Amino acid sequence: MDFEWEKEYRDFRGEVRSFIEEWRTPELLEEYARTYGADGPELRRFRDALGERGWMRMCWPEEEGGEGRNLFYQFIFVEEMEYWGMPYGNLTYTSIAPSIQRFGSDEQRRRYLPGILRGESTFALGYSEPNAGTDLASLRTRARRIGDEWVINGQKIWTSLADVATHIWLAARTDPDVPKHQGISVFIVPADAPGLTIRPLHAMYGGHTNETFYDDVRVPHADLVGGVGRGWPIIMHALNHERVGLAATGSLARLFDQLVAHLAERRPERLEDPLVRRRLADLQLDLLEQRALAVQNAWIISKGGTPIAEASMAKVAATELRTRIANTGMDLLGRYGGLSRENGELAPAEGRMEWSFRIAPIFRFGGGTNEIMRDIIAAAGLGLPR
Amino acid sequence: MDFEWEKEYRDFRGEVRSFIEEWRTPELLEEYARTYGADGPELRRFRDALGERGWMRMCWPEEEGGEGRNLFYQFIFVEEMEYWGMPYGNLTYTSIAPSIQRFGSDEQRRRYLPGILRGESTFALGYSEPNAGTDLASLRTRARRIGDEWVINGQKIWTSLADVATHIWLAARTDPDVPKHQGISVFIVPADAPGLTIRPLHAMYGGHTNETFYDDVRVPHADLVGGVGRGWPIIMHALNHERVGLAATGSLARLFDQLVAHLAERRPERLEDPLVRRRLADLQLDLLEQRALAVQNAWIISKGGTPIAEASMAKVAATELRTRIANTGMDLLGRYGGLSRENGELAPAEGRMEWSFRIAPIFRFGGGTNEIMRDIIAAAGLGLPR
Amino acid sequence: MNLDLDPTQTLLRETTREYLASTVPFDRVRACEREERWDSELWRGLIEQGWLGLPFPESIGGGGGRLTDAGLLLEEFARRAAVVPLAEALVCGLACTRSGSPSQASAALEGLLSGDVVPVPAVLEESDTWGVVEARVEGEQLIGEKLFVDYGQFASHHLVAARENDELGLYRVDARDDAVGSAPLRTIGRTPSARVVYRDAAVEPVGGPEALRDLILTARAFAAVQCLGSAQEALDQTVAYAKVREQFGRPIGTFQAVQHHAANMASRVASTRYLVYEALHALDHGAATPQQVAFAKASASRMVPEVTMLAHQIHGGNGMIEENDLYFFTLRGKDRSLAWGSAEECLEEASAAVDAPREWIC
Amino acid sequence: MNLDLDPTQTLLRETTREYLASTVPFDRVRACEREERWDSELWRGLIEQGWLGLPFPESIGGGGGRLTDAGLLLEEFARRAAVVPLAEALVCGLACTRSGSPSQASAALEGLLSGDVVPVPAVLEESDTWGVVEARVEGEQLIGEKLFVDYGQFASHHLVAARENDELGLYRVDARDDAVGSAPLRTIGRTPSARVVYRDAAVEPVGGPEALRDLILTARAFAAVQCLGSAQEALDQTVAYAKVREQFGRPIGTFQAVQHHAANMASRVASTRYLVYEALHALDHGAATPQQVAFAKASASRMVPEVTMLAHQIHGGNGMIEENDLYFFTLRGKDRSLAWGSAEECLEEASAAVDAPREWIC
Repeated sequence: MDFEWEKEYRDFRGEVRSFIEEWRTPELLEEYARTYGADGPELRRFRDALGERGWMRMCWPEEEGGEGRNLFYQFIFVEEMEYWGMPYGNLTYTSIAPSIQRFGSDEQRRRYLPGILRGESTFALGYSEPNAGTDLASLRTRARRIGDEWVINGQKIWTSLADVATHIWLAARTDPDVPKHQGISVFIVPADAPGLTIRPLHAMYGGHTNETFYDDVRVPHADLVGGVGRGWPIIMHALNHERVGLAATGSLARLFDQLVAHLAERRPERLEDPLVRRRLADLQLDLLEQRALAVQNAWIISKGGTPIAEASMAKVAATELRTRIANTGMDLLGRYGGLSRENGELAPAEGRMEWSFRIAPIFRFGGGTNEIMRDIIAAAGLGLPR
Repeated sequence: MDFEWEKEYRDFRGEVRSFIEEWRTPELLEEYARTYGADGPELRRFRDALGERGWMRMCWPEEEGGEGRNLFYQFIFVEEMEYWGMPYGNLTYTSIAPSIQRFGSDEQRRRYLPGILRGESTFALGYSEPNAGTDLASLRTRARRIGDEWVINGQKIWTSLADVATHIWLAARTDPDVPKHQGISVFIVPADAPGLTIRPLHAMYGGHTNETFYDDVRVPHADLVGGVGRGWPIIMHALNHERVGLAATGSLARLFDQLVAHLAERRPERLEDPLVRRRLADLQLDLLEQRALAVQNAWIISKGGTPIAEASMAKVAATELRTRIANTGMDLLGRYGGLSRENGELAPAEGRMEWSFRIAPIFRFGGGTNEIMRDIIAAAGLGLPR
Repeated sequence: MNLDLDPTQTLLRETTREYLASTVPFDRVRACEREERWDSELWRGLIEQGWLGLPFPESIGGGGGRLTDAGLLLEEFARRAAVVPLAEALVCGLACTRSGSPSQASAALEGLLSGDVVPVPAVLEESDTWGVVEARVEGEQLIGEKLFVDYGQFASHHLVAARENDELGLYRVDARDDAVGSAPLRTIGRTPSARVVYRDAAVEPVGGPEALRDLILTARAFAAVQCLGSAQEALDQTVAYAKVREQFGRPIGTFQAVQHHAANMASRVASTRYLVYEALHALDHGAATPQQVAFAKASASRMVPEVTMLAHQIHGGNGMIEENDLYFFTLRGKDRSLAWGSAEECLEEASAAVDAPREWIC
Repeated sequence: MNLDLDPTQTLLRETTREYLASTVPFDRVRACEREERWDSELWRGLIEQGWLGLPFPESIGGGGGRLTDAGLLLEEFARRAAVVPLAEALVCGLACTRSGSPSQASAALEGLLSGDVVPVPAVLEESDTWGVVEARVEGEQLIGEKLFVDYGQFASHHLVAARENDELGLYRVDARDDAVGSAPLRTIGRTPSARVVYRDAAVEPVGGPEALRDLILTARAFAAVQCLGSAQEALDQTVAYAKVREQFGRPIGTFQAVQHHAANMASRVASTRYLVYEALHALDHGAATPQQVAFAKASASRMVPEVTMLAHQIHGGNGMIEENDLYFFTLRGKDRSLAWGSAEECLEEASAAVDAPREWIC
């Protein structure tokens, strides 16, 4: 047992932090906040620099252009990027690229991976439907094969970033006559495909997500990923990756530190209040406990394992803690706590607490509801019967 | 809407309190604690006095020897008795007597009610079995009719006080061939019936409960209550009464007040600590919230209604709060918090916090588990589908 | 003891609910949010209905009702996410009619009922602390700055907490005066709020420190009932949703985890409901202690985010988009949970008397 | 970074577990509780196994192990509810060997390993506050009274916190001396504890304020790992029970509510496990801050009653009777959660540094 990070990890963290210090400009952050990470010249410049470092693919196998590094590097990278609120990548890197590597054809790897690495190709996830959310396997968007093409009809929801992405990573039903998990396939659909309509849905946390409508959208067979009817394991693989991301402590720690920094700077007398300090200590212990689960999760991945219960534990802890920090943080800030970013200087911590409260719910049901996560902990982790 | 207790209720509370002041002697409390409320000369004297007042039956209908008073009187009575830790009666009064009134034959009413009122007859509940706890309807203790008698065989658990009671209120299966809820009957079994064996089970909260074994125990048909196969509604009726009792705020408020009084007297510097005060305020609000549910519940009963969801809410809140007060209370008392009554003066609040922690779990699953209670709130209170 | 509504209260609740349901579609609330304005049309309707007079004595032309009745009204308005300063105007009206002579009182009420006067309180300043008041009155003129003046930019008058010769008091200011400058604040509740500067604004004294304490107490109880309304509506919408939303081939309301979330929501709401109306009732009878009101508000303030978070958990993605109505209650609820004392603040306040003899088991 | 046990650690855990399972039936624990005594027989076995030497340097005849290894040992002992002063003797042994010369250190260790010396710490007094020490040493004699001296009445020696010329220090006292009088305390954990009076008892100085601080820190970490052991065992017993106990015609572990309770228990245990061993590891490397240890203990202290209460909820009535083994862990867990700093105490302590720069995202 050893809880200390080895020198190479510490050095790497330092390296990442120096890079962040260099690139964390007000312009970049402003563009990131404004576009919700979609796109823009600052973001592109930053992603190019990131691409040059090779950090996005350092944990990929060497034969895929990576360095085959231990996944702890990825953990440290994500933790730092999230802590500093940097646009370090998105689902395209963390979820789609590994899926293409693992399940894609040689041609798909050749066609899509370089674009992803250059930041030119970005993907939106086309999974959920109005009546298939947590019960994703009941999705009804239909793909029918006609010759060498697939013709897609249906409706998706929560296709976030579809309006700015280049592609959609779409799950559709290719066979309605087999058990529902076996009839699903994954397609790569260009976001500008004829017949694809994107309608924005405004969200209570600002910005928007999208509904997407497929009306005879045509996709060549070469863009079906991993074989007909083989979509479910691909989706699960990607969702597991997402879960690891949702459980990262970086942005939670940041939120906490911003609260403390604001109090120290603007409300020092409040920070001296033993009740406030005690509330902060409660939250800090919550953070330590959550990070314990996140590191444990990363440890298993770094050994080449697939954490199931551990990933769920970290996800539940992280997402419930996010709510708690935001809610308690607002309370400690009093009525200032309710001021959003638009109030400028007056808003504590750039309105982060207020915004976090508004976005917090999504993490608790997104990426697998916390109820399903607990079911998984009970089943996979403890062996309780179904 | 009116939240104030009318004068007659306030007067009654005063009356009860004066009575308690008179009777709350160290001797009585000692005997109560030692015998766990089972029996003893002090207890008998006290119960006689209680019987004279008529408070045990004041809410019974006039034709049953009661005064037909509003059930709020009962609520106030229970609240005060529990607050002051008085042996105000037990299941025999609160649950069995009303059941005999409601479901018993004329003969049963004549035979058992006077003895109950005089405190001479006491009942233990023979419901649970090793494999029928929460799923009580699966009980397997069997009663077979032979002539004018029923012959009973089986095993019960949690027959608390069976060793000191005069009777057992027994649920047994009289017909194994009908749906399980329809094949159960209730019997009144003398505790000294031949073939009945009582074995103590020591409990982690001190004292003991019992296992009871029925080996060809014979009961006349006249002691079957409410008709053959009509046991289930009788049990449910009694359990509902029990739930109301479990949800009373009196003993919770007492526990809280004892904590505060101890701190004020022996640890005044700790009581001045803003963190301790804040913890106490949290608990006090919890108490107010729980009592809100208890009063709401009583209000419905006093109108002649049958609270279902409301009773469950009050039960869940009361039992979880009991754990919280005991646990937090111990923490606020530091290592003194872990000292049991046997340590005499050194034990804070006569070791009540420590004892409450040990007994607290039983309330959460007893009288219907809190999980079932929440199911009931969802179904009966909110109309969610099964 | 009577925990049911009186027939007149039931009628009040029903008519309010029906009126709001038919005249305030949620899209009108959305429009107010988008345009950062109040719902002046609804205010006119409210005036027409005569609801504003409800909690005032009949002797001065009021409805003879009580704060409990005002609470019922406010709860319904909160359940409709209405964008009007009903709570604010009522606490000001109560402050103005309670102090001063009967004729002054009926004049004040008349202004309110005619719709000419829309008064809101202005108490908090930069420090966000109730006791810290820097605004001062000298020679009948007010100098100072107030924050979190809800609906301040749309009000006709502000009732300002200020010091005169070191004594705290409440002063009435015409908000349309040039000496009054306001800038909007964007709060999580998305209802109007303002930062207001008073530069030698003419004032009319309304009351002393007692009047201010009284106003804060009433406003706190009203904010509590608004939290309750948000939570109740979130609960009802969630239960309705859990009954019809299907996943895995069955309504999600059949899953035990969802059932238990809903049961917990319902229990939390039921507890708070009792404590909040009990506090209003005690205020009606002059029997409320500051601690009681603090506990009621703390109950409401800590309850509402718990309930709305569970509501979101059951709604899933559908609850996050602004086409759905749930978000009103999440955001308003949290806003009102902070207003007039957060749970932290109220519990700290209540903790001062935590070892005092309790009244509630009498 | 390596969160798995080393092979030697795995071996240590397995052999300890097997040894305890085969030599300490739970009924022996019950007998100790009933007779209010310690398990001296197990202590002899422990001496024979050489486990006591584990965390001491090889240079003085120890096992060269670390506190993390001692933690594994303690966790297993906690999971078996063993009634021996293992944690107590180890913290005393560590204090005695760390101060003093190498030859004094090996002499101290020798006494421990031979079984002749069973030392326990005596720190708290009537005030139940770490900083308040009234016991004093004058002319090599100790006067004072100590409370909560765990296993005090069965120990051969006490390591007593006392003041000499106003300076805090640790002093070794022969507990069999007539000048030492002890009376048993009945604690919720049902393991022996005592109130001890020292009337001019002869002392041997062991160390100064640093040594005392060090002892408290180690004892706190050990108590945390004991909480963890109780919780882990309660969890494992509960999961096993939920798999076989049937109600409504199916294992209760198939109910979502039960599954979620169990999942919550497992998550709480996993978090604490990490923090507790991380703290032990940091202590091993001289890198532990008092705040880190306080957080680890707070985590363990607040976790264990949560976990055991859920364990009882799932066990129902069967968990309440003393024929079942669950109660050991409920009661011991709570006892250890109070020992060496409750969650309240540790969190208050940790809150002092809550705005200091954090180490843990380095």
